[in-house]
Amino acid sequence: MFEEVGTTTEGDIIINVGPQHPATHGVLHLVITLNGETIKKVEPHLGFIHRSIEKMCESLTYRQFIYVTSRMDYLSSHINNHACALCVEKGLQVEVPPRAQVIRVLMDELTRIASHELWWGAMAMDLGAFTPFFHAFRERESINDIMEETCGARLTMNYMVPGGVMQDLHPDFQKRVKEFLQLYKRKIHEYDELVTGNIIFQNRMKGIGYLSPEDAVSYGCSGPAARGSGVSCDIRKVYPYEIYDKLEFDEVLETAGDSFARYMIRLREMQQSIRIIEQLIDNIPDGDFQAKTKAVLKLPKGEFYQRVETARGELGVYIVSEGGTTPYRIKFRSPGFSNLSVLDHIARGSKLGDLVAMMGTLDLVIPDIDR
Amino acid sequence: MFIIKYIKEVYRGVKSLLVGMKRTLYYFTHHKEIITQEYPDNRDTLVMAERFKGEVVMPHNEKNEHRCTGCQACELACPNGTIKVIFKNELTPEGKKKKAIDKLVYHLELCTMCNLCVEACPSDAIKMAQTFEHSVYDRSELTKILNNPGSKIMDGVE
Amino acid sequence: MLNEALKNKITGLLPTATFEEGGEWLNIQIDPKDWLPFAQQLRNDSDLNFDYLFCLTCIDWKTHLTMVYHLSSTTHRHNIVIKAKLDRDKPEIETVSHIWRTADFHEREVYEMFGVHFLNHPDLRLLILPDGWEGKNPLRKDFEDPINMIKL
Amino acid sequence: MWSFSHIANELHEWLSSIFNPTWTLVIEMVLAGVAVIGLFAGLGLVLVLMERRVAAWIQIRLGPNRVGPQGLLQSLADTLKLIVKEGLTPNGADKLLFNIAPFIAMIVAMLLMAPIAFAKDFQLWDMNIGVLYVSAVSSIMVISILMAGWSSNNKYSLMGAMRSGAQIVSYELSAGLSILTIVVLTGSLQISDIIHSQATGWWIFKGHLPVWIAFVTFIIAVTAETNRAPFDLAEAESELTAGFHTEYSGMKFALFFLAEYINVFIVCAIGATLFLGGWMPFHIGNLTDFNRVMDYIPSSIWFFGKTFFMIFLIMWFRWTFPRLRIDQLLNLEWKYLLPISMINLLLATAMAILGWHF
Repeated sequence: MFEEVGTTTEGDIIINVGPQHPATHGVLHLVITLNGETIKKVEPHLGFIHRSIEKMCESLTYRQFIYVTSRMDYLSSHINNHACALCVEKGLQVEVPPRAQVIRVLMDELTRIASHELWWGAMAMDLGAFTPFFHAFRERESINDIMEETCGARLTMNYMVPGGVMQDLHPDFQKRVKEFLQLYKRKIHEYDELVTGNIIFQNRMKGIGYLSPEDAVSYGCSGPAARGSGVSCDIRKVYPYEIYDKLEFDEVLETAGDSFARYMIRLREMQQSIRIIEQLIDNIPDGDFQAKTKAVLKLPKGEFYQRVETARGELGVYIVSEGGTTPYRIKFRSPGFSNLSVLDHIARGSKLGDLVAMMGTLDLVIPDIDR
Repeated sequence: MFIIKYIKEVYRGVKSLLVGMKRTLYYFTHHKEIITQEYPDNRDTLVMAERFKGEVVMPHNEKNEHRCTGCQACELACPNGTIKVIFKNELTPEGKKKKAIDKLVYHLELCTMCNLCVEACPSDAIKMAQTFEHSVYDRSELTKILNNPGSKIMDGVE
Repeated sequence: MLNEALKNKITGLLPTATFEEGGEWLNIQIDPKDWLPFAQQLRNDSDLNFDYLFCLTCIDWKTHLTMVYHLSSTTHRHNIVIKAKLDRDKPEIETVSHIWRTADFHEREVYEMFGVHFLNHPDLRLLILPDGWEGKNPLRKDFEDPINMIKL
Repeated sequence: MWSFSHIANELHEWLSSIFNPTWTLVIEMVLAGVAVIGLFAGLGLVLVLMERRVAAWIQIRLGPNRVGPQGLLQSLADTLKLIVKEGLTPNGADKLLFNIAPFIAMIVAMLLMAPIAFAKDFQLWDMNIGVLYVSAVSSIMVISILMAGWSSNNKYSLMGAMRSGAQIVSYELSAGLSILTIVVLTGSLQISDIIHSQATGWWIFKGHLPVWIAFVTFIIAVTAETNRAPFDLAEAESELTAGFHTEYSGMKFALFFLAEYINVFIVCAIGATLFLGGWMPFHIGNLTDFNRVMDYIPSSIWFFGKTFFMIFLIMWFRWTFPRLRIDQLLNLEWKYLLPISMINLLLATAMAILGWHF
């Protein structure tokens, strides 16, 4: 970024990866300068699906704007909604009933597993192995079924409302989650057999895309991308929200800083999510699933910031209120945007095939970057 | 020693590949693991989750009566302007003029199935249906009128 | 460090800074001219060590613009919010993209959405908007787009 | 009874009784040509369907099941679609090379069909340099890929073609050396000699360690040579969208597609011939009763069974492994396969001289 822009020498090829390209999982446009197979520069061009969600939210009320945030990072839509609900609750000073808190955390962790499952399949597909994609979808499908049963939708649920959750849990919820846990435990070793242990896969991932801890912090990386470099940044541990401070789970850290470390972080994070679900699934307290709130919500004048840990990293919701029924300004600090900015730094000097692997391990979701 | 390291490397690599091949062979030979749902063929047996949000409908009873009072709560709650309530004046049996809904227009093409209108409704007049095959040949078919023609409000619903 | 201690420390570094009460984090209002040296002090002072710029945005207050920087420290785990008031007609502020690299992309986003010019930014081009975008900055309050914006 | 050689002999006698020898030869040649083209089309359809089925079952799916009974006509429908599609030529492309390239790929695949023994005494051309001919002609394939990549005027295509060139040229070496292992043991380049030398047992059984190593090397090398995953760098779709055939559409694309599958069939047929005895039935030493039972199975079934087993192996690889990177691909060849197969060739030579094999 800090060299002169356009320092191409003779023999360099400039290719456009995207906006329609199989490896970008959406409409990301990368302009890549190549010398043979070696990458000299990666320059992202964004905005192909920018919907200006921040502007849209300025005209929606505090109840209405939550649903739009499902469309940012559609793979962890529950966690996005959760962040918004928490931020509004912070302004309203509402006490969320314990049952709602547990339900929210359960849903968050299920979403996190589902998101990592999809990432795992897509990651393997980026490297040319198609089979893991379908195997990952088998487990993800059962999470989606659970979501559909309780929330009424599979991807963009809009289940969180300020003060709790929209509906109570479905009576079958506990049974279905336990079935899922059994399925997951029966199949988890296949992940190692098919992909993790594979010599080709390990050679493709190890030592690729090294990101030092200092750079990770400086580039604003968060989530697995930063934890792969050994930066402790799990918001659930560092700035706990909801009931995460009462739960037993470990912050997963790797020190290698390469693509394989980021890969292992996500696989191990799924185990921690399973651990959280196992702690909570039999201990859902009785009571209300929603706190009593006014029909029309008005936040007091002021600024409210809420950070949560999504499947991709730190999501920040920054609401500036003028005391009305709609936010005056709202800003979403999306994890993907910062994680993308590091791509040029780590990709320089590696091969074209590595770029695909690095993009896979950064787990870019384009609507999250473009918002 | 170099040569032993080299052979060990090859052995480990080949072993990891064989482990993966064993796993795929298992799935190749075990067809009961297949998870494909043959969707258009299983339409008769397909059961949607009872809370699935497909589209907004207004249930009517057998006397062609609905529960909608026309309070516009759903219209206000909707983030996209999906619902529009159109009023008419109706004469009550006592001869008084009373405001009642003429049409409850619902634009399915704008709806994001966020369930906020159903939550907002104070008289449980609308609910989510479990349909999902919404494709039509003309966009105008997606604009629906939720109340049946000639329907009235149910007695006792205020 | 707690908010009170941070307040004392920062008053020592930049006497002209004013503090806003309320909110969970310490809000510091500074003059845009002081921003670059102040930022370097925040980043390099071992007691403060604000190495993580987790949010950078701008607010259009119709009379002026306010740049908002949310800073955090990964070693001391404390957070502050820096605000700088900018002139709405000619908004200019020094870039911090060489202190916190993440500011590079965020400043480019603010540049096109609010029209803030970041002085000495290495690569201040449009990032999200299409090339050759002319007209107003989309996130300003007076932005109107009759074709693509649907008013309810 | 139902073996190809039997039918061919019947046909030959019947034709000879009607026409004079010259016309018989001409008609037989025409028939052979038609049969080869028919075989091409048939093999293409069968292999595409097989690939999709194998992929589906490995990926816990059902696979094609809409067109025809059990989806058997799916690849026919696909072919029909590809035939009626427009074959576009990009504006900046070198039109001549662009249009010729798929035909060269096809011609190479057709040429390779000549020395393959499909059944007992059923071979188009049993030349004395059969194996050498196969490895020589199959390297022409790279020219068509380079032509396609260069003439498309597309950077993805060019990169795919260059990758493919480096890859095919390198892997030709270890494929050749592993073929040479069998040639050393047999003492002949002629396909029929190689098959007859396996009458007492296939080389994979009686050749001990050198042949096993050669077999593994051969499979890896031919997988790379035919540009199949995990060595499909020439068309690596997550990196280069589709590599050298990015700009091709319609029937020209289909020809590349078909040529790829035919090449897979041919290299598997060569592998089956060299290591698994071609059409030679499975014989165990002096168990005459057992051997006689085996002889009842027609030789064509033996040949196609072995070939399809090899094809399944290659498909199995494709749907299990991730793709290699270009430098790792070349490392694998030059640092692992080539030294191993060279040492292996020495071993095989020693074994052949000392007569250690059965």
